[in-house]
Amino acid sequence: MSPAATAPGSAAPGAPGLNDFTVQVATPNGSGSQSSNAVLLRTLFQMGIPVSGKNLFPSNISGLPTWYTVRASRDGHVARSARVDLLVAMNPETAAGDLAPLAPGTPVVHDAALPPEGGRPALDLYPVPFDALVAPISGEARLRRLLRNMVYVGTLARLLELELPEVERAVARVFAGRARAIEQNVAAARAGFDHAAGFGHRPAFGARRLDATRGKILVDGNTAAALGSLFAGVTVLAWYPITPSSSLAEGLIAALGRHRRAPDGAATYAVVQAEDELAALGMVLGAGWAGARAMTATSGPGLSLMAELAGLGYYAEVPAVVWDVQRGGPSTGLPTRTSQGDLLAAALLSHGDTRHLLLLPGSVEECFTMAGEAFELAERFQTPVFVLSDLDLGMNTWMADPFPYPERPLDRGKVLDRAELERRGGFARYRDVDGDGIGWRTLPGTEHPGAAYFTRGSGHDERAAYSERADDYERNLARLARKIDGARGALPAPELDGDGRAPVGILSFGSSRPAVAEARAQLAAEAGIAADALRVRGWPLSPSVAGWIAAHQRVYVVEQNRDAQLLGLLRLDLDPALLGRLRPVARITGLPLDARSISDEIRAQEERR
Amino acid sequence: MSPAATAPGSAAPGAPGLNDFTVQVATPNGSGSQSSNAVLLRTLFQMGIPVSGKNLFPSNISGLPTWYTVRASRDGHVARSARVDLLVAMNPETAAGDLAPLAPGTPVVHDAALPPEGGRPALDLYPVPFDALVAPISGEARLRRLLRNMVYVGTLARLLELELPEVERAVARVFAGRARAIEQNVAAARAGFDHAAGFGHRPAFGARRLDATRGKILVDGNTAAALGSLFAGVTVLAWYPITPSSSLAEGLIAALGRHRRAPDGAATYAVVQAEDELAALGMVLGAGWAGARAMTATSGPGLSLMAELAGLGYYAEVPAVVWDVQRGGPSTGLPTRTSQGDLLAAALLSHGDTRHLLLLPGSVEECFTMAGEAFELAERFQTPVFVLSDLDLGMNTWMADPFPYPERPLDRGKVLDRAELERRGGFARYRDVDGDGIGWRTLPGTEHPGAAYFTRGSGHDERAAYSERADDYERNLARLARKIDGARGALPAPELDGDGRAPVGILSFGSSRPAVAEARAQLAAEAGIAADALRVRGWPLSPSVAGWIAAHQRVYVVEQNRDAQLLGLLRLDLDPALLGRLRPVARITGLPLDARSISDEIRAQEERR
Amino acid sequence: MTAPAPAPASRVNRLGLAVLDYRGGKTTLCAGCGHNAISERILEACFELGLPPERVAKFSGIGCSSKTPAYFLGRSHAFNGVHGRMPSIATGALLANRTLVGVGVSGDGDTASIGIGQFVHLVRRNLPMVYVVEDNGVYGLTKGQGSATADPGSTFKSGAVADQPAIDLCALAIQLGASFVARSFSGDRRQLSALLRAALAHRGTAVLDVVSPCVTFNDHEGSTKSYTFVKEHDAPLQELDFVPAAEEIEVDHPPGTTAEVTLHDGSRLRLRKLEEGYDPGDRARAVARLVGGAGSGEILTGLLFFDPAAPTLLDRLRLVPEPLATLPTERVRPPPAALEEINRALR
Amino acid sequence: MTAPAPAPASRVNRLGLAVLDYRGGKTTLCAGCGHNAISERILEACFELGLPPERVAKFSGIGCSSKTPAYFLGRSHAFNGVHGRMPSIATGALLANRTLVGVGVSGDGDTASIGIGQFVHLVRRNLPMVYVVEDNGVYGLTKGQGSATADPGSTFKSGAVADQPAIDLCALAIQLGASFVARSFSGDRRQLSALLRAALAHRGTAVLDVVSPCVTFNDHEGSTKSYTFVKEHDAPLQELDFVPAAEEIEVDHPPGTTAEVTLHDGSRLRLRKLEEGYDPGDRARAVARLVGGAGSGEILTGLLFFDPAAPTLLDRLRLVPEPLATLPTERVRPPPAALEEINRALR
Ligand SMILES: Cc1ncc(C[n+]2csc(CCOP(=O)(O)OP(=O)(O)O)c2C)c(N)n1
Ligand SMILES: Cc1ncc(C[n+]2csc(CCOP(=O)(O)OP(=O)(O)O)c2C)c(N)n1
Ligand code: SF4
Ligand code: SF4
Ligand SMILES: [Mg+2]
Ligand SMILES: [Mg+2]
Repeated sequence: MSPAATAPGSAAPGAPGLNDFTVQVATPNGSGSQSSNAVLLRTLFQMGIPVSGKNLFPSNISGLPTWYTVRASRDGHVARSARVDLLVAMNPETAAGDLAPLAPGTPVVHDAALPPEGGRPALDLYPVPFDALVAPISGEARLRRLLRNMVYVGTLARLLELELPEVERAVARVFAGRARAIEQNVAAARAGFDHAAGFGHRPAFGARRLDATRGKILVDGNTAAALGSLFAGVTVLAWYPITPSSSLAEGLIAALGRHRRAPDGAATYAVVQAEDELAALGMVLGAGWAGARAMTATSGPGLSLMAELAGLGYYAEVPAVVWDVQRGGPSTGLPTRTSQGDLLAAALLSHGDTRHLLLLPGSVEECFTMAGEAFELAERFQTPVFVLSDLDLGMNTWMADPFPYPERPLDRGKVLDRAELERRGGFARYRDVDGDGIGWRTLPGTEHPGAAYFTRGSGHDERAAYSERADDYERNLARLARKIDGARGALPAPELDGDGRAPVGILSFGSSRPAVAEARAQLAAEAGIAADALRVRGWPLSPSVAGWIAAHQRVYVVEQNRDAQLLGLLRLDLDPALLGRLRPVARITGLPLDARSISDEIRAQEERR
Repeated sequence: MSPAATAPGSAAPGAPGLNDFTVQVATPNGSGSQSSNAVLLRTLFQMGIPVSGKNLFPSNISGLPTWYTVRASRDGHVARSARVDLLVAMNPETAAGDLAPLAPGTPVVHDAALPPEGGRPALDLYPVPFDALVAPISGEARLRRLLRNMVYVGTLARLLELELPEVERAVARVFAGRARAIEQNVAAARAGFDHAAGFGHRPAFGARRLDATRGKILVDGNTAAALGSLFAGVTVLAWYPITPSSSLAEGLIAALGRHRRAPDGAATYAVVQAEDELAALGMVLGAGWAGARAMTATSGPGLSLMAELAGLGYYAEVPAVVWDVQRGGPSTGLPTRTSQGDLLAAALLSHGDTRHLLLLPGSVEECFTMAGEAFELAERFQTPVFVLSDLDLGMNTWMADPFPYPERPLDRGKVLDRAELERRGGFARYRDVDGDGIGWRTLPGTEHPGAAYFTRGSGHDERAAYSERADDYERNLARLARKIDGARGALPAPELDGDGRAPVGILSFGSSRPAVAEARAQLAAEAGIAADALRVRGWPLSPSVAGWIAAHQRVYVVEQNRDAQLLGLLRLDLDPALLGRLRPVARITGLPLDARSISDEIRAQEERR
Repeated sequence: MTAPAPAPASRVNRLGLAVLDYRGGKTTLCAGCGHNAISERILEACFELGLPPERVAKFSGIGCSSKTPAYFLGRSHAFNGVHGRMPSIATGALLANRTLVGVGVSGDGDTASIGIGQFVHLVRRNLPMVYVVEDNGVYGLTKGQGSATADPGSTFKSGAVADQPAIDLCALAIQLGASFVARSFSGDRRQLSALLRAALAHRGTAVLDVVSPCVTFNDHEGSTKSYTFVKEHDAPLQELDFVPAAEEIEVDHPPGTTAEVTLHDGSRLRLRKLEEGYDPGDRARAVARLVGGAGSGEILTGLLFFDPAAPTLLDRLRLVPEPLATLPTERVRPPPAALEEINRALR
Repeated sequence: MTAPAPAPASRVNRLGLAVLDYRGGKTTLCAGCGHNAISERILEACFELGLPPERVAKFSGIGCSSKTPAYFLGRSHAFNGVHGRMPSIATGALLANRTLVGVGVSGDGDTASIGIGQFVHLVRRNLPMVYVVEDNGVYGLTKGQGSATADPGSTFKSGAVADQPAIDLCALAIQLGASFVARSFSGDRRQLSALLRAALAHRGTAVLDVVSPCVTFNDHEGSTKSYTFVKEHDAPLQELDFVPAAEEIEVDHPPGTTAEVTLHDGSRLRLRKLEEGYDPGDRARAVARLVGGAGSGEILTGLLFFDPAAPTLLDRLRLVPEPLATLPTERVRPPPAALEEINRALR
């Protein structure tokens, strides 16, 4: 079995070259290859070469097949590459399938004790006696099993001309502070490196120091989101574990513990592991109502469970931030695979005429910044905001610019305190005094006899009193629609690429970003097709989207789901006259999107015209 | 306060006439006017005059204002009429508001002890000394309070020339079997009738026997749905009470108790009042999986709570029938008001790429027949089917044709029994052997060693084995899409009206049906606008919808929600070239749709062109 | 005697507020509904304790019971959530602002059916708040379906007979580690008042299961939640007096039969034992007494269990004393140096 | 001695089936996970009892534990639902076909957190099925977060310490009216086998809370759910022998210390009492014993409570004996005359 199975682009054209190759490591889950792969990634990064790492792991704790892909790209392409230029075959169970799709001559590092079976087109084999090499390093069997993985890092260092000192520096980073582990892992890497000296030949591609990662950091989107939330002043986190969102919550808990406790241990935040996702969102709504910056993180099944309370948040107008780190659906689906399948569900979450604000980060940088924007929007528009990340963005390791310190103080939205209430002589919670559909609110505990109002998910009038009157009901619903519509301009504007003059446009969102960028390069280089790109970063749509579509004859809407959900949102929103230009490029395999599947599809469609 | 408040059409044109008038009765909730209004409705019905009754009740058990509207229409229009041609003002709390919108000269029956306040344009007042009239009938205060309501029925009989013997027959029907109650209520009606003899004049309109209700029945949609389910052989009902769906479940429980228990009490059905809606749908899925015809009934908040399990049903391919009797949303919304606000939520219910089959009944007859169709479709397509009724359809009283006995035996879909398994030598649960995307299933308990399969909401291959492979995943999702798409032709075809040649079309669904029919008549008669009509009865859309839209230049999409959700589904589904023709006529006030608001809006738009 | 005398509208409490300042909107419940009496007791208790109404936050789910926060304490903020999810909403709000006094009102349907999961976990967390269940054994607002607290054998208006074991919310709470559990009756003004005031003074979740007859759907002969039945089968464990922190009164009961429990703010609840040997400090025996008594028809009321020392959620989280909600930017956003260090570590 | 001897692959049961006919797919759990042992015990119990595998229906939620039905009884249908909702799915299926033998497997997260509401109501309904909780005090599949059954004071791998009262699912079930409640340990082959066989023979919900160490996330020093801790603190209430309906064996225990409970199908569970005075027929005392023992560290195992006479959901519904699922049209569709009468009444 290969992770890609019949995934798009597995017979991808192009050949590896200097600082342009993809290494795939196949291991059983839980065998400890995570650290080795991190070292591999870091080594390239430290050599100044753009890298990305994709971890394909099973929904299982130990034993099932796992693949890790390290891509080096002198051009800075960080999307998944469907090509495998070098395989490290550590998992006998998947070896046959891992080898099957390889092009003839592909270098394969494998356990000398388990030579790949015959019948395969000639591969470039590099047998390594892993057990023999780690035997001298440790007497402990469990440890030796882990160290085997560091051996292949050393072997690769030799084969791909990675700088050994950088490997050692990377080991020191990854095992920071654990001197004995550093020593043993360095020894293992050296053993692999030394053993590889005996091969007599090496692959036709490899690495050489560049200067393309200076000042950058390596981080995953969930950590970025956690840090963004920390610096946005989150005060309440209520969550329920679910892959692939757990590391967002756990990263935030760690960061809060480090940065938001006084020396005496007193915390300026509260974290609750709730009993389920309904409770998690209930807590967030309660906290948001009482004035806290409150958030939760979940994935598809949890999002579905939040449907009823999401509608309450919308209708009762309570700020809340919900991160949905998407995974393969429907239902439990593929819990450890990526997807963009929750877009429609999130935008419309709940019965009745409910609409939500969405933020759609496309990079780890945006995971950081949008964490802050989410709170600002939620409090400004007094409504739940859903941030749709995904497993690829959230759990894989990406190069990024360092996180910028937020410039502005927190904007807490329209909150009346005691003095202001005094001045105004009272207020009506749901009255549109400013023409933007957003009423003023008070926080419980405000010491003014006129501060209180009654919050409810049932019909109410401007003064928050219970009402079943048709006119109150209709007026309120219309105001809510106006309020949400008014957010179009406040949400982050689309990211544009290209000079805007190409006849073809590519419209996408979220983690499709790097694959779209690379696909554009492929289209230009291989087929002479110039394509502009627009990446939507929020919902409801920015007013600028329509104009951009109108300026392009054919717009390919790229997304990682089956039902072309972004195209669906565009259809719901745009002037029908524009819709004829839109063409779906929607596909979901569970694997992070690769450029080839996009460029192939667009090229085919363009050529069919 | 008036129920309509600023509802559409409150200043509606047109005057009442013979067999064409609307009586509104304003009472406090819980005061027992239900039976009187039923007698009033029945009396007209028995006189052969088309009628409809709309109950506007509060979300409260007793005391808050309630309005009941009885409409007589010689032309057979049964939508809510926004006109009030005669008011029975029994509720002092709302009297001022009830009187305010009345046209000068409108007849008002009121308590002689509570004359309407001055300053009003001259109304045609009919004071009735209710307390004095009921005093001789009963010594019991509580009973006398109830009997007051029957007095106004008698008064109306005189004023509107209803036949007193029919009133008495109606009383006998409504209080069937309770001789003393019949006697006292007849006495009360007579007292009101006799008192009215003294008025000396009567309104300019009234009733005269017709022959337009022969063979018809009077029933509400929830009862019809319950009976339809009974005759469709439902075996498991799991439910959780929620207005306005409770009477569907309770009606079914009563019917099952009467018709599906052996003389020894043994039941061929199981009913469970679940602990919540998640459990209700869980039970339905478990039962459907094990081969039962299982259903639940709920409303918006319950629908939202079912989101996660709905996705499980879709992905694991389990038959289930969910009735959503819609009420005003979002959130708790207006629990006792009608709406068509759950359309998008139901069609897309759950995260990931989930799509559901919808049935959209537009009459009580269809509530009966679609109850059966829902089971057939659920079992044939092995998927949850959502039937979207609403409060107006479900809880109000409608004239209908008698229910037809189902002709065909139950079709249980593709189920392999032991013998067939033997013959086939096994099966693969999710293999598309017939080209329709629908696999064969087995039921637990099938005595064959190859019968078992493993049902799960996570990734699986054709043999139902756990799989995370990209190819298995993509193939399975594609088959599911094909399967649901294949239902287009199997769902009930749209209902068409008109000769198909008009330039204008009106597209609608569900309980908008009578209002659309009446609006077409108004447009033709008052503005010379001929309009064809199409009523969608299922989702995904029938293939015929596109052609019909293409044949009309302007298509008004009429629906009872804020966000034009049917229009949204059309936008998601149709060729964009057709979408420019569609114009929303979407409005939600919580009141049943009236024709005037449609015809006014369409006329205005047509005239603006 | 400290049970509140019907407070004359003119009397003022230690804040100088009159009862009127604690009133809410006009009730829309049925006349005679037990829930209305409970609303009165709650507002009286807040008045008597001299709680600033602006410091109280009211929470509820969905049901007739859950509507009641609109009918008391009009000067307090309220969050009427969705069915069965009041506990989580209250938890969030009270974490956001720990200085609030949380008063939750729920029904037996709202708590024991759809909401049982959140109830269980709220109690385990011991979040400081008062949680009143207005328990009538039926779903009032949806017109009389049976609830999970209906006693087996009790008949519904439809004629159906409850046939499953009833959930005893008090026994459940005690077993789950609750710190304050009491049962009362909407019609027992004195007992309910004392318990409510003690509950408001308690630091931890105070569960009050108050039998509150539904006059419209469950007040008939054959129901074990009717006024008549409850009056006849009420078995109070203690006679209760609430003694505010400031007051001191003479002990006038014979020694040995009277116990006192001291609440967080120094106020005390004085218990004159009516059942020999019942000790509201013994968790295991309290549960056993309730479970053992199930089915006897007797309705044990009073303070069933009390543990003033149980750590609360606030203790465990070690929150700063100020409301999290309104901490200024500089207390919730770490300084630039912190981010620089983080960025460095990711380099 | 009727505890199963390791069944040789060749042995056949009364149906002529071998153990192999009761096996499932290869486990994908961690080597050494307690859940694997429980899978073995379940399939052995079904084999020993001679249950036709096609009559068994397996149910589970989500978690490592909930994956296990794929690893035993490959010839039985299975429904692996969503997180925490196994009880409702099982309820529906077993109502649709009452002739099935329902075996549910859940985890402590699946049951005590997200699923506690459905657990509570399943137990109240007393739906005939076996409900096994594979209880490891953590969320295994999501990598070691604490669950609601973690004992206060127990440490997690992260170093965090559980600090809320643990939910004792057995005490909870007994208090809620359960009819068969037992606790065991994945490593106690003999006890677990006897209990599983008795549970399968019981008519009603049989709750088995089986402590089942998670070797990856909760088997360290400091955890009260580690193999070492459980072995050291296991306090069995009885020594158990399961006696199949057909068999008759000599009583070889001194009188007075041995009791027998008879199960629905005539089989018996023989209890040799190890704790003086513990009576699994006394609901109130059983709860008190568990609640009183909480925090002592001791893990009480064995048959905690048993009431063979409690009416089940099937009794209450008075279902026909045949599966509802496959009744023919004429038994589920009333005749035309019935509809005519209905139409007439609406005229
Ligand atoms: C999700 C959801 N399901 C169902 C309902 C309908 N509903 C409203 S109140 C109620 C029951 C209330 O019973 P209880 O909590 O006992 O309150 P009571 O009216 O008896 O005071 C139900 C089922 C709802 N509002 N939301
Ligand atoms: C609605 C939902 N929320 C969260 C999850 C993620 N999840 C999967 S398994 C699990 C916990 C399982 O713990 P437990 O039941 O104790 O089983 P164990 O793995 O320990 O055997 C969680 C939270 C999910 N699948 N669905
Ligand atoms: S229906 Fe019952 S619970 Fe509801 S207000 Fe009336 S008496 Fe109270
Ligand atoms: S993680 Fe724990 S519970 Fe899951 S399989 Fe491994 S040992 Fe078992
Ligand atoms: Mg109730
Ligand atoms: Mg667990």
